[in-house]
Amino acid sequence: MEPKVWREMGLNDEEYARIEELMGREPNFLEVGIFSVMWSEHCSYKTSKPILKKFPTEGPQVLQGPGENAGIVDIGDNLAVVFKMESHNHPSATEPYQGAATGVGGMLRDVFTMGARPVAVLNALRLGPLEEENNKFLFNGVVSGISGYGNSIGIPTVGGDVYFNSCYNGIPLVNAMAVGLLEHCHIAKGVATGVGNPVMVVGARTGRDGIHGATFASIELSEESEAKRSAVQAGDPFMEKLLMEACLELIHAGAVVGIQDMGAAGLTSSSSEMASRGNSGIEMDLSLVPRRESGMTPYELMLSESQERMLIVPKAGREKEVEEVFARWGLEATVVGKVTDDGILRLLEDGQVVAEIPAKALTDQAPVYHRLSREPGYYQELKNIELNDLELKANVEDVLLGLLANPTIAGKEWIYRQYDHQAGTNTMVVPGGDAGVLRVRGTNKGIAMTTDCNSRYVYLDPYIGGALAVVEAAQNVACVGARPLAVTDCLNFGNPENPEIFWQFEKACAGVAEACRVLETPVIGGNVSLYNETPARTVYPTPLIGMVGLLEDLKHVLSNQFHSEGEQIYLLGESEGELAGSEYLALFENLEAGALPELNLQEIKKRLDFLLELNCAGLLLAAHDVTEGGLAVALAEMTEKYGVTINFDTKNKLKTLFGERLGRIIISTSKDDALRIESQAKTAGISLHRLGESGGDRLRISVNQVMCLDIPLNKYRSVFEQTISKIMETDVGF
Amino acid sequence: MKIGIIRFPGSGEGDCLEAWRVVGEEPVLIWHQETSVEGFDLIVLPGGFSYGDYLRAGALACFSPIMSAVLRFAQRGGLVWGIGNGFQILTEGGLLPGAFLCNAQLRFLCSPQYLRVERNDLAFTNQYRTGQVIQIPINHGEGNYSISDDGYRQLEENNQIVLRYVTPEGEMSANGNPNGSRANIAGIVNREGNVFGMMPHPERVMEEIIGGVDGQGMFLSILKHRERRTQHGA
Amino acid sequence: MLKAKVTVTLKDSIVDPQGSAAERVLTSMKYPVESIRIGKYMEVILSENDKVKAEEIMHEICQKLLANPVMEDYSFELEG
Amino acid sequence: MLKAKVTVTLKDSIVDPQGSAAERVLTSMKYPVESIRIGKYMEVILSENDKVKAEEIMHEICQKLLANPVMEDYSFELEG
Ligand SMILES: Nc1ncnc2c1ncn2[C@@H]1O[C@H](COP(=O)(O)OP(=O)(O)O)[C@@H](O)[C@H]1O
Ligand SMILES: [Mg+2]
Repeated sequence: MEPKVWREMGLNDEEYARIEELMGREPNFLEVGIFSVMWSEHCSYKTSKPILKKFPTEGPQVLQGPGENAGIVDIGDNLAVVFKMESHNHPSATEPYQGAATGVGGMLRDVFTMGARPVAVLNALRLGPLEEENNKFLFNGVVSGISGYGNSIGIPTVGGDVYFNSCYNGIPLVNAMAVGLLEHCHIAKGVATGVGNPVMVVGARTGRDGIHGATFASIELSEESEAKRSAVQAGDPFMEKLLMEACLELIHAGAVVGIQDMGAAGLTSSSSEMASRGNSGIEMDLSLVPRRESGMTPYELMLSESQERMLIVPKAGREKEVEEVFARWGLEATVVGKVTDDGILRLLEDGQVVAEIPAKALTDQAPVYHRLSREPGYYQELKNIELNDLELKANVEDVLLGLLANPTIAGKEWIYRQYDHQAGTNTMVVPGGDAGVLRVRGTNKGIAMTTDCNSRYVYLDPYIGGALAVVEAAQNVACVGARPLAVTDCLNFGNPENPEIFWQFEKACAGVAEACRVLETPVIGGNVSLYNETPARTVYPTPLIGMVGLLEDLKHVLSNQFHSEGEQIYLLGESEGELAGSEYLALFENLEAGALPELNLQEIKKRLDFLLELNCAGLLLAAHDVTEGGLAVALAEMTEKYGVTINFDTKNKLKTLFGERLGRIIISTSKDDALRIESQAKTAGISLHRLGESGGDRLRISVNQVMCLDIPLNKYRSVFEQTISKIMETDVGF
Repeated sequence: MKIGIIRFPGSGEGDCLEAWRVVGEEPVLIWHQETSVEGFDLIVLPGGFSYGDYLRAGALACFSPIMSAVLRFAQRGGLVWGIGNGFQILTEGGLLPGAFLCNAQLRFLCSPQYLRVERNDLAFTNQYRTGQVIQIPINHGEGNYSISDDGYRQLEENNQIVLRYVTPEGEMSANGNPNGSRANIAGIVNREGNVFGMMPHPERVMEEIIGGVDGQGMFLSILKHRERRTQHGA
Repeated sequence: MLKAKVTVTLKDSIVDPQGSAAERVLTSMKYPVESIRIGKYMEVILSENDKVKAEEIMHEICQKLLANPVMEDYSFELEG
Repeated sequence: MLKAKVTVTLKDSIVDPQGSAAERVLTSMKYPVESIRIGKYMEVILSENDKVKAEEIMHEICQKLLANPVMEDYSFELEG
């Protein structure tokens, strides 16, 4: 075979040599194609594997850790939550609507393939600044795509996050997370076992869409990928809904031995992974695969990424039942092969063998790379930039209004009013809260969920920033009254073959791992997206964290708004933040630099436990974490209905009002409970500051008893609430 | 009360089912391939995305076998209630006048919405006051109600407009209109008063913990209506 | 086998939110656009070879399903 | 003033869920329908009388706005 062939498919010469060795012969074109997708970064994790090993993945709550289509966590009452996050960055860069839509579709399949009914979707978006038309176009398309897919399938989108930064110019990140619920007895897995059991393709027909999408997702975006545009696939949420109902019905009927969705690398990855997990082989006759287009070759059939398809191994003898269930939902189910005992993925066309590959060679014997790692020059340089002498650039009111009008901080209603966030009538905290909360029907419990990552922090200090992404997720979950349970991640980085990028990756993951360990939230699944770069730039390292938490008692759900006059307002944690990596610094000094405050995970853990303890005792009225924009912004966010009067005693006004430092939470309580909270904090050794009280219709902040801000609610709330909408509703519209 | 909820492929019948349970009823789900709705006191066409809302929202569902039965049921005076997508099916199927276009802003909208109850003499609204402003969320991409001038005149003349989008103060202005619907129409009834369609989703505001109880009035109205009918021996 | 090319347009009396939006975008970009109306275009392949019958069938499915007579007009052409 | 009649169709390899759904409904009603593909039809009125210029403009706005080149093809006819 010509080297050109495998090189074009994305394999290097050593990899090809390894394939020959594993096969014991020269592979044919189809076989090389199959190896190339299975050994792509997207499917094989060849670069990230050694790093991911360091994540804590165990805990008493974990029923299924990484390795399956999605992880599972126990929530008691014989129920479990299933969740997973995944990227659809590259497809979304080319076709934002379909890219985002099919991202949601793929996530949902990963969840119902485990036997769970999806109950919620979240989305994490990273885009270039909205001043640029192309970013507006991408933002608009991505949000419409998520809305279009999620809404029509009837699953609420209850949360997410979004940041705008020029590091994402032309390289949008679109990560979707899906969450499902199941009874323990219904857990299904992606395994093919039981020699002679049939293998069935169900759902949509196979077409030529997205061929080489998996490799496509792992190479840098360049002129070249422009030409591969047809590699984008389109979704059909209606079909997905039917597929979901049919699959769940079948799994619950006990007819299924193994089931897996066809995601990246469609039939190739689903069949080889199922065979490998089951220590079996699979034999399929590709001429039996139902198709949408004529003249498709085995290569195209194996590599197609047509959406809304699943591979099912039912119990032998129950094929008819499978067909009937699918027919009732208007879907096709076709036997295309069987499970064998020889560990080989054997493909036939009209009875002729066209490929024979040991399944394990595809899944377990992919090369593993220990990439070079080097600290980038920018790291020390930016860290050492002195920020302590900076003084407030403008008056407090102008700074606050400026920050609130920054799309990263401004309210996100323009996004989530396009998402059905109430389908299923279980949503107790809708988007706009610190985390989405759903009640769990039939119990008195709720589940909370969030996605988080400030990539500027990660850029400035990958270790601390990685840990902070987990901290932010945990504090968001805790702020709605839920105990953090577990994490799924989506690791978005640049080209790992660049040692400086690999250094970011390694350090950020170490930070994530450490935070997960201390906060007792094991990583139960995730996804890696590398090569997020163009010749012009690389994204900031963005290890997105999706977290789910458990609310033991629905009546303890907490809001991030003051709901009455006279609530006593306190701050848990340090009253001064730092300017390093802050929105203030970026906006008013045009600088993304500084040394992040030192990480104190143990202290933060203690604080979050304390918060949950107070809440369980019924002592809290509201809670909100302090993130971008610092304390002044956090207070502004909490005052939709009631104003506040606040005083800070501090030496540094700028750092106190606008400095950032994660792990801090604003809480409120009634007058009656205030003293109790103060004394409990003292006993527990938790730092607690009284800030002031709610009431009136103004935001009034003084520093050392000198008034520095006194502004009516409607003045700044309208800025907060309308900024994004104003930007997006001018001439995008169509 | 014997309530049937039609289940089309793609529809979100579950929310409606749970809403009825809140007021103590246990409806029956009717698969769209069935051909009879005999013996029911009320047929609900639920919200959601029947057939993915493809082609035009509600259009494909009209051809499900069950719809002929629903039509006959309505013609004989049976109560039919279409919510969201159900309303779209009723207009597509000719049970109610008018048609739906995509929202004026071209975007899907999920948000709380103020409505004014224009009539309370109906089976569906007797628990509200005329002129009462209630808050019920909308959730649609094609909720822009359109009707010819003639058609509109007839709606007015026959007093068929039941719900209108309004501002929190109850004003029927452009401000209160989320989707461009003609004359802020959010819900209408047929002349006979037994077929009711509305775009907002009362089934989503049945419990305080998920955002309010303003939707209960509709469900309780229907139960009240049924109770009165039974008392009068109908 | 016959192919029908169908166009479905909104009746003149009905405002077209999509068309108006496209129009606004294009005029703001200084294109000499007076108005845009957006409808649908469909290609239907019929397993029917008789043109007369096919025409009848197409009228039927256009009236029943492909267009909504309350707000839309349709027209089609048959091709061998 | 010129009128452009634009048809926008999905590229062959792209799934058309709308078309397939309509197709399934019609076949279940026993209409002799083999397949349906649904695209867009637009009428654009241009305040431009030069056909050559109009053609250029139409190509530009089709590529930029009216069609999505990643997934769709377009064609148009100009009428006086
Ligand atoms: N892409 C999105 N999709 C849905 N909801 C979102 C999205 N982005 C933000 N939100 C909602 O807005 C809230 C505030 O967003 P953000 O400012 O990022 O909050 P936080 O700093 O608490 O994570 C989120 O908690 C979420 O509920
Ligand atoms: Mg928060």
